[in-house]
Amino acid sequence: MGRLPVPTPTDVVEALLFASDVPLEAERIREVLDLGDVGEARALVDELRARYDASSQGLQIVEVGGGYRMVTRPDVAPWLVRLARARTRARLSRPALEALAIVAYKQPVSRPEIDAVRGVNSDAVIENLLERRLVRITGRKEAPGRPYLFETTREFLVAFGLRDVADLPKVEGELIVPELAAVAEHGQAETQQDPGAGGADVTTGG
Amino acid sequence: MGRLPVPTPTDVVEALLFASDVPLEAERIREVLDLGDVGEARALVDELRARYDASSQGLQIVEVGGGYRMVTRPDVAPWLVRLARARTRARLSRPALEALAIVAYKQPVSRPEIDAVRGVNSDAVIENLLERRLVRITGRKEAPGRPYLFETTREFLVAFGLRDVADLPKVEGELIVPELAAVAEHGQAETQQDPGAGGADVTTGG
Amino acid sequence: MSDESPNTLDTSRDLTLRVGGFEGPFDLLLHLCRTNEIDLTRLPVRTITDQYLAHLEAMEFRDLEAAGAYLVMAATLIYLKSKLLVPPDETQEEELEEDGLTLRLELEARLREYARVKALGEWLTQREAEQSLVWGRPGSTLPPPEEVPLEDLSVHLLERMLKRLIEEQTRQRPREVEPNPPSVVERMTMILSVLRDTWSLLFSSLTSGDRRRSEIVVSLLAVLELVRLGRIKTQQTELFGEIVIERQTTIPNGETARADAN
Repeated sequence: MGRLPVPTPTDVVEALLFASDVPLEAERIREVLDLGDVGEARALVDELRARYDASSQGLQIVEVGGGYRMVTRPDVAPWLVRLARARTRARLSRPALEALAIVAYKQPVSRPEIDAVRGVNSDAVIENLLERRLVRITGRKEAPGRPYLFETTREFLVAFGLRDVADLPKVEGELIVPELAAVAEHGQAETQQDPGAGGADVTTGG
Repeated sequence: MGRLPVPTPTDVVEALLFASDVPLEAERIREVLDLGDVGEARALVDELRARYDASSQGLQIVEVGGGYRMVTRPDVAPWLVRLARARTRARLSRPALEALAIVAYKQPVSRPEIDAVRGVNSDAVIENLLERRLVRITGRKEAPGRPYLFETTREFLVAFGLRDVADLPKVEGELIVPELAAVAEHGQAETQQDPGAGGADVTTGG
Repeated sequence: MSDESPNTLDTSRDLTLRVGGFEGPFDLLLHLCRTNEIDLTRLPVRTITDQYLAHLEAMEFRDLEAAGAYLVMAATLIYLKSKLLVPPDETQEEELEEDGLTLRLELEARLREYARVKALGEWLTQREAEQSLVWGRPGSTLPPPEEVPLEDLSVHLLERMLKRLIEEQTRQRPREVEPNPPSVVERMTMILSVLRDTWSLLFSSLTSGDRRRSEIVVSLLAVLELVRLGRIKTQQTELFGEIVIERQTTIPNGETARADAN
């Protein structure tokens, strides 16, 4: 077997993305590869992405949570569901999504404020969101009672396929839902045949 | 962005290997893809392997433990180590060092006592020290709430190049650990042989 | 909506099929508005109150707390309705006296806010579904953190830390770690400040997360004092049930806006 040539920077980026369980920032790639600037790192990722788009219908590179990730393409989801019957992930309940929506667009926001918007007590759902690491405590509000303030996490961005919170629909006045630009880019996942409660992999690693 | 064609069986195998956390047996691949026999599954893997050997120096398909796995190539290992290093903060924060100093000089010591000396809540930093295995839980203090007691570990000695905690530099003056309400005993608290709190990897939670 | 006959009670009966499917009083209210194609900036108090109450009658509640939230809204609506001026003849829009107007504006604003949150929640649901079709690697294959050696450790760092701690101790009295339980006055201020943002809150939310008896006692004293001063009202629909705290609607002239969140 002939010895393979030294890996190219693109190959290294491929391995880094594969091995990392959290989104990999361009800056990290720059650092690890000793590149001159972040632009070079982005260019390498783009090159790799083009290679995957050309040769693989199984995997893709997406930009999410402030970094890059290697993930499966939606088209192969049905087979993965068959593979991973056990690894299904419970979807969030409607109240939890509602509370999450409030945190997402008003962050940082305190529990009394969340309660006020929803008109009901949100203790249990916030507990749930904390457990799933979709939100976290970011401090205390300088208000009487000093309630905790919550904000969304990187896990949240990953779980919902967002590059950053700016990808969220604008909510001034009426809710303006962007033309799901991000979705289109990340591989248009029409929720075709719903393969049950398929599990997005948002394991926290460790 | 044009819609991609339906994934080929090789693409599906690629995604399966990528998403699986255990080696994937040929039989399992046959089952998931509804193939006629295991030979077909093997042929698909071989095809995929050839594709990776031709186009990627970052990843490869290997046969291990009675199944197939997608792994990084040995040649890229140095960069993975650099990534791991870059990702974990290779330095202890000041609060962490402060807490560690208290544990080092006053062990065994409980979290409320560390809090009392530092004047702030030390949950997070202790969590960090536990993760790093620089401290461990050695028992519970016979005081209200029966808080865990912490001591330094062998890894601590190695990391700081000490043979023994007695090798710690002598410091003039005495650090006073404030008396907790109704502490049962003065000075050295009796270290309970609590079966539940034996290991270093018992986290304090929270 | 103004030419809608106010007598829509019987049609609202048909809506009760979703009983229990609401996430709270705002959800129900929004549902009623949507079903009746009501403009969220011009809430017809009479119609909406009647429909809301009709719905409420048909609902079953799992727990008192949930019921409490719905009842507070009911109370608000009834209050609003009582503030309607001259019995409106069929052709005219209802008019509210000043108090009521303020309250209605606030209600509308909060309803619109809830509508936005709900829309965002639905958007998130869709994203969640899309993302469930995508898998990442099941875990990191990088060396675990504890195997990454720490840099720059030296015992001198520990020594310096300890010296500083000792110096600090000699310079000052031992510091308080746990804050004292808040005073009654503090708690009163807090309640009033929360009630500036919302018109009601549950007693349990004052103490939730902290079940220390002193907290509860202080909160209770604060509530009692505020009731005595006529700043708030309380309701307890059942013995040992949830206490609902509402502000007294004697709003000093025209102070309507919610205090800014930050």
